[in-house]
Amino acid sequence: MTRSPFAAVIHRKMTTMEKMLSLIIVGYIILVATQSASFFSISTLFDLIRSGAALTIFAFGVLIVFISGGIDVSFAAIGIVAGYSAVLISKAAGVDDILFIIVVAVAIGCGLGSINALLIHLHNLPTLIVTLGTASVFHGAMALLLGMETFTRSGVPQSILDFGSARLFTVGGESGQAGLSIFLPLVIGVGVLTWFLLYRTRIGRSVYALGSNAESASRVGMSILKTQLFIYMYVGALSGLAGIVYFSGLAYINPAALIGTELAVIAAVVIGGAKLTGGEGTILGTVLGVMIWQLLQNTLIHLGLDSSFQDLFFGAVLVAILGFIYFRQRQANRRALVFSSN
Amino acid sequence: MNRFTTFLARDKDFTVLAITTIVVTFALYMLLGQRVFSLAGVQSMSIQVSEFGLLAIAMGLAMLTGGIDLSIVAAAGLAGVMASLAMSGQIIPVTEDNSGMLFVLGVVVALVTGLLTGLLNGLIIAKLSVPPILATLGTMILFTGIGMAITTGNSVGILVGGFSDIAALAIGPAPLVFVMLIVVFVAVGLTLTKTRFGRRIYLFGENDVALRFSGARTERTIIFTYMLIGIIVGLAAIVIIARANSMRVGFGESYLLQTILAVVLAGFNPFGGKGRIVSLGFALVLLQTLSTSMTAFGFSPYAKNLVWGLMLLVVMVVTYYVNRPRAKVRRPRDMTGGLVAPTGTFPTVRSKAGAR
Amino acid sequence: GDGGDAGSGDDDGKYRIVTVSKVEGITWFQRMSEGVDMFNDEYSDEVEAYQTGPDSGDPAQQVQIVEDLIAQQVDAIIVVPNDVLGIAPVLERAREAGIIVGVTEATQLVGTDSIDYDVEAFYNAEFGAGFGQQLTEAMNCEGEYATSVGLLTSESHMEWLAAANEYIAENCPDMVNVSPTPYENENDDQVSRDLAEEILSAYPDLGGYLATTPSGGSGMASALRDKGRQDVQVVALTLPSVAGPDLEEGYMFAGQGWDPAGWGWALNDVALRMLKGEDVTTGTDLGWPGYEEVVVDGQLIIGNDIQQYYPGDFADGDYPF
Amino acid sequence: MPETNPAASSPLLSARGLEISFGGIQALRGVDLDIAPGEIHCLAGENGSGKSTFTKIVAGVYQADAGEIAFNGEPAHWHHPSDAVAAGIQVIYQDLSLFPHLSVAENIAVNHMMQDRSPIISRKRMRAIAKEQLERIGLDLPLDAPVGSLSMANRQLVAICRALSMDARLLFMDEPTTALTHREVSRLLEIVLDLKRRGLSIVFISHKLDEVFSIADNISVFRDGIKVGDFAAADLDEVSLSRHMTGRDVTYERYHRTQDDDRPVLEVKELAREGHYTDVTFDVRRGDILGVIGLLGSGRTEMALSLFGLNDHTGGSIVVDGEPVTIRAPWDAMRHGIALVPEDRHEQGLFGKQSVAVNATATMLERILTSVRTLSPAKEKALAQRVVDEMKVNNRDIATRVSNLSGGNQQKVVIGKWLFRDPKVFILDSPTVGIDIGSKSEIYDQIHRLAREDMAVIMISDEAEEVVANCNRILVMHDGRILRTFQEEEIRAEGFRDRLDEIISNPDDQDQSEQQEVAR
Ligand SMILES: Nc1ncnc2c1ncn2[C@@H]1O[C@H](COP(=O)(O)OP(=O)(O)OP(=O)(O)O)[C@@H](O)[C@H]1O
Ligand SMILES: Nc1ncnc2c1ncn2[C@@H]1O[C@H](COP(=O)(O)OP(=O)(O)OP(=O)(O)O)[C@@H](O)[C@H]1O
Ligand SMILES: [Mg+2]
Ligand SMILES: [Mg+2]
Repeated sequence: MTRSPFAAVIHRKMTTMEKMLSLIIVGYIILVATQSASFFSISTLFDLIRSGAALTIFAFGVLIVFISGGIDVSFAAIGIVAGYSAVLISKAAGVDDILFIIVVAVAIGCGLGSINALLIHLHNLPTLIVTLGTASVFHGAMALLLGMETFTRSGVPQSILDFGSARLFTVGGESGQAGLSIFLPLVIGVGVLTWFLLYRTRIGRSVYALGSNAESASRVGMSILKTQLFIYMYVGALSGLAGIVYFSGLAYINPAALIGTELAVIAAVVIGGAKLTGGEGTILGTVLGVMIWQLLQNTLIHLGLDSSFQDLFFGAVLVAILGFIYFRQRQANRRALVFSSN
Repeated sequence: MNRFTTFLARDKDFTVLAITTIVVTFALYMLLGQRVFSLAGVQSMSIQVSEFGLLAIAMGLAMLTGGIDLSIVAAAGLAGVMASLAMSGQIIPVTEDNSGMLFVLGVVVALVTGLLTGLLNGLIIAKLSVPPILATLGTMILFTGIGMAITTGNSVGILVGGFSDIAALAIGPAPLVFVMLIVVFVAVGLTLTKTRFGRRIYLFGENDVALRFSGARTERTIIFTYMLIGIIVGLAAIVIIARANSMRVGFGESYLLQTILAVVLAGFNPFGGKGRIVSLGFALVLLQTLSTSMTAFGFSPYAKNLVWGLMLLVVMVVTYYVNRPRAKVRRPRDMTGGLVAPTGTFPTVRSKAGAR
Repeated sequence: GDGGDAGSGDDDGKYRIVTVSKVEGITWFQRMSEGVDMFNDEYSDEVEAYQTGPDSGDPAQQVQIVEDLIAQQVDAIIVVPNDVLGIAPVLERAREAGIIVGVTEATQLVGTDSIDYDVEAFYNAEFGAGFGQQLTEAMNCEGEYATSVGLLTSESHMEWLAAANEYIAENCPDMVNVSPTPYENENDDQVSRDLAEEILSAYPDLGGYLATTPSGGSGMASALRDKGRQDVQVVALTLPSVAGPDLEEGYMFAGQGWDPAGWGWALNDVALRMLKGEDVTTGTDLGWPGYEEVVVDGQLIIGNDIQQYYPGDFADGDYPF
Repeated sequence: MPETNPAASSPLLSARGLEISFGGIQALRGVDLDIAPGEIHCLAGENGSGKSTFTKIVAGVYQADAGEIAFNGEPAHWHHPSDAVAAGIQVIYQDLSLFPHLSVAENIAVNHMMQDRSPIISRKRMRAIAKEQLERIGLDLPLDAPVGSLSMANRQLVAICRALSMDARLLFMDEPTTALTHREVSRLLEIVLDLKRRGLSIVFISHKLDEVFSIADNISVFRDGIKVGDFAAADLDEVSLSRHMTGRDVTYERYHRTQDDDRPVLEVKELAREGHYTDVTFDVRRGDILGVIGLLGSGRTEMALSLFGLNDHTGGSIVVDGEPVTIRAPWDAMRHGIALVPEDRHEQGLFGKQSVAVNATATMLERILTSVRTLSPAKEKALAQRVVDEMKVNNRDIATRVSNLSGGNQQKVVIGKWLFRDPKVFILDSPTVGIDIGSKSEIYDQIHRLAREDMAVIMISDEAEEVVANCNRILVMHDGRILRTFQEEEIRAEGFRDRLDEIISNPDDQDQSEQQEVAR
């Protein structure tokens, strides 16, 4: 192998969208830094990394579904159901081991994902409708079967607490120590794995092919069922993992969490350049999309905004950024004689 | 009658939904009887379905164009806040004499605010080409933010006496707000089927490029659609503030996902061009009876979600089997379940390399 | 209140009393439902009492549920409103339908036609001042502090906070509130945690933090634990099981709260008394600690269940709830 | 009937009694067909006669309702297209079946990727395969460019490369030349003959009869889902083949302008659009049919779109009936009496899931209003019926979904929806691509009639034959400029068609010779 996957990722030219997002991110960071001296710190960086971990893992899953031409709104429910069940199983079995918990969560996520895939494929149903339905069903079934007991720090398995507080290294600073969470290599690992699957494996290319032209995919002999199973099981697995990461990061297990945050993840992925029409979307773009979202969400205090103005600011900036990005794209489309609206 | 049966046979999606609604309602009636389906019970359901139903129509309109409007609830919130402010005595003192005038003002403010929110959405979507899901997500946060900035989160109470009568009045046995919903249903239904504008909404949803090549003002169509959505949202805001006699940012948030659920349950294609207002009526009835019955059973809200989700899946799967050709499956399946462009079309991603 | 005809609308002659929580499935209201269940068990031959509620803190859903309950002609409805003004009209309609209506955290409705009674675990001002007292104690009467509430729209949170700020301003004028408008933690664990981290980074000199939600307090405690800092004193509304470890490990200075189970019990108890036509007067014992001698002022029924939690209270890891 | 014995040796493919229906439409009725090893077998027939359907059954895309297929002497039961691929059948589908978002290399090598069965893909190998195939047909394309960014012609060539990349024994080519120009077509036909020499069997489908006759060994004719006969190519000529296909004699009338009002309806002066075309000047009069021909990428579509308000020009002016006009949007164009039938029928012309009636009236909604300005179903029906009658759309039921019509009839609907707006200038961009000879001649007749009724027509086309037969003036465009202009006398000259083909195929030579002319 002459080029490592890393090299390939980095050497690739950035897409226009990625360039624009990077610019916006840099610009925004500079803006915030001029407003708040304490913003530009290693501790802020590490905090953002840790708190964005689960979101990023979810986003990778959502990206794959988008590339395949679908929409998934069940990932949050799957993440919670898989994560919560895994914790209960670990408690019941008395196995307090993070690997065990993750494996169980991933397995359950895969299982739930396969239900999505089968419903979608066997009945030829729109993915939005299926996942909208299964999200309620999965979460509702969990509430009925397993209950909705929350576990506060005192009830959280020790291994989850340890996982959440594990640090690669810690640097001391004036405002306390800042530790780089073990989530970072995990997220990078998931990103590289996702990248590898998408770009270097047959099944990954089938995902693009499916989103690009489903009929053609079938004609060249790709198995649509297998591809759909791969997509939704992988998304399920990532969701299960993200569920555990989420619980670990907070050291608090709440089976009502995350539900309702789907739109944020979807927005981050779409901002990152994925198209609802399928076939398009990159890992880097997704990461940038998540970063923008995280930054906008977590810098309002630094900007010194009164909290009753936070949504106003957030909404206005978001609309402005979107308008800027898409208006430029519209003009480029016009020059290239692309007539479709969005 | 004959025409009716051929209609049912042709629109199988509608038939499945209608039959499901009737069967489920009947089954619940057998189980719960007068406890839920008394006159008072049905009136109560019809009141409840009103504000939610208006929002669902708005969502349905967005989906017909192939878009989605995530800002409807936030926009209704903003319209409600503005209208409530007008009638709160905080800006114009409420007196005996001017309360009639303020009543009218409140209604106008709600409708105009709704209209403006729709206009903004329409402009961002049509003139800046921001995908509707992102545009309306942005404005959802923005509208909430404006409401928040104005009220700092406080409830705005309405001092104009009689405004809440809107929610209490009835025409015969039918609550006024429900009659209002029916009127909007009919009006939107007629607009969609009987006017050029409605025709263009469907055509845009099906193929916006072909519509542009037919010489239609596609951007205007989109802007007008979102403005219509805005007006309906304004009406929803009136219903909401009449029922609550006040308004607060965040009121009705949970309606958002529910409206999407109702609209797709009604067989609307999330990618545009397909969906019937009549079906939406049935979907609303189905969801409302289920929801009310769940409360009667004393089930947890999660059970309600479970049942709603199951209902959606069941209706969709049954529809699939009913629509499936009797012979072997052969129609080139829409492998991703209708989520990719129709087969045979070939998205153009022309770049410099291709164009020249 | 008007007792109505005993056990109406129910086949087995029991009173149906339904408690509507702010949101189902979170610790606080799970504990409340335990109280309701205990009440139901205690009076199982007279009442059928249960708790329900929306799956999110959306006031509209509560209105819908109350609408349904009115149509089903239950005997009493108890609501912990998400939006006090917004739910008032539907409660009024419930009363018009002969249903006993009880609320809590809704003192604005006292004296209106919307309710029969309002049970409060304490005087809000007193409770809020308790926070102020804890924070001043924690910060030795000096330094910067920040505050957060669930939502700016949560009236009781804003009331407590106002009282706390007033207490602080009066007793320790040197303390500086860096967030005159409190931050919102949305009652969400992740938001609370992110908020805490951002506050810590934006205000390096912060000395104290007051949160009116359990998640707000534990979010800050987690952030502090993560950074190995104990220089920020956290005071929060909380439950023993949530705050216990944070208190013991020194990431939280003190907490305040009340027992939601007792809340649920007391609310139901008053409903039953009213249904049976019994009077609730100052000094009545509602049968739960903190409500042994309630103070009645018109529709307002006030208990005394302010609980303060300090390190050492739960050293053995045994939490009452 | 001069039935020929298809092959002395046992056939490579033999189909017996194939039947299939879609909903109510019986697309194939009892089709028997044999393909001999090493032959080029052409399928001919009108739009919707079942050629592609036959192809798809053999390729495993559809399962026949009845009938059998034997491949290489063994019964073939394909459940999935991959079964057919594995057996050695390759298809260039009519819709190309490419992946617009995947790269050129991947699109070409995708079959190999599927066959390798290795879960990990080798990009190196993919690029090597793609490169080899591109070189083979003498094409230089960026391997990493997404196919969606290519021109239609290049896409078609990529699809061809993909099919050629496999060692197939039987190759189906379903209208592989629709987007190709003369030069590329000749190259392709050479390759086809070469493949035949190497022992491949090829089934070639085209509506361009000259292509068919230049390579076919045998020709099978389909009509309405029935195979009406197998013929040796040598026994047929264009006239007799057309008769077999359509059941009548198809003739293309030449168009002659008869009007004597020579004032231009539309004058285009030095029109330019940066990066698209420059210095385009011409005019059309009532009754003109102006042919615009050139290689792909010559700027014709871009220019047409400018006249229709969808590609803002950056220089020059447009004059209608002597008045300078501003056209910034389609409705401006329409207001000035300009109509456009777009290049891409499916994407730009049709609402596939809607009825014929809805499609036919989409441009004229104001014509079907009641007195209270609501849509009148009765008027809609009447107007749509008029369009259908006028355009001679085969399917008379205006409630049919337009996607269920054959290509020719779809195109008639697209043209028809402008008819009753009475445009002054009617621009038709490649109006007969993929359309059968019968429908073609009907469409030509319509165009002639419109021109005779004083419309000015601009017809963009890739086919010299088409413009020569239908146009009384011709522009040759190349690289965004007008290369040559021909008037009626020149067009009617002997051998003009070949001359035109020559110019189009070697426009750059033309450039030089012209410059030389100027220099002299
Ligand atoms: N998937 C399908 N669903 C419904 N009808 C179909 C389908 N595919 C083909 N048909 C119909 O079957 C008939 C035969 O179509 P087919 O595509 O085989 O014609 P063709 O000879 O290839 O025509 P063309 O020259 O236009 O390509 C037509 O009437 C067509 O409308
Ligand atoms: N993708 C595109 N490429 C080229 N031109 C386009 C494209 N999309 C729109 N146009 C053209 O750009 C111009 C502006 O379009 P638009 O529909 O906004 O016009 P408008 O004057 O704003 O109409 P309205 O009055 O409906 O708002 C029109 O000529 C339109 O056809
Ligand atoms: Mg416009
Ligand atoms: Mg064909």
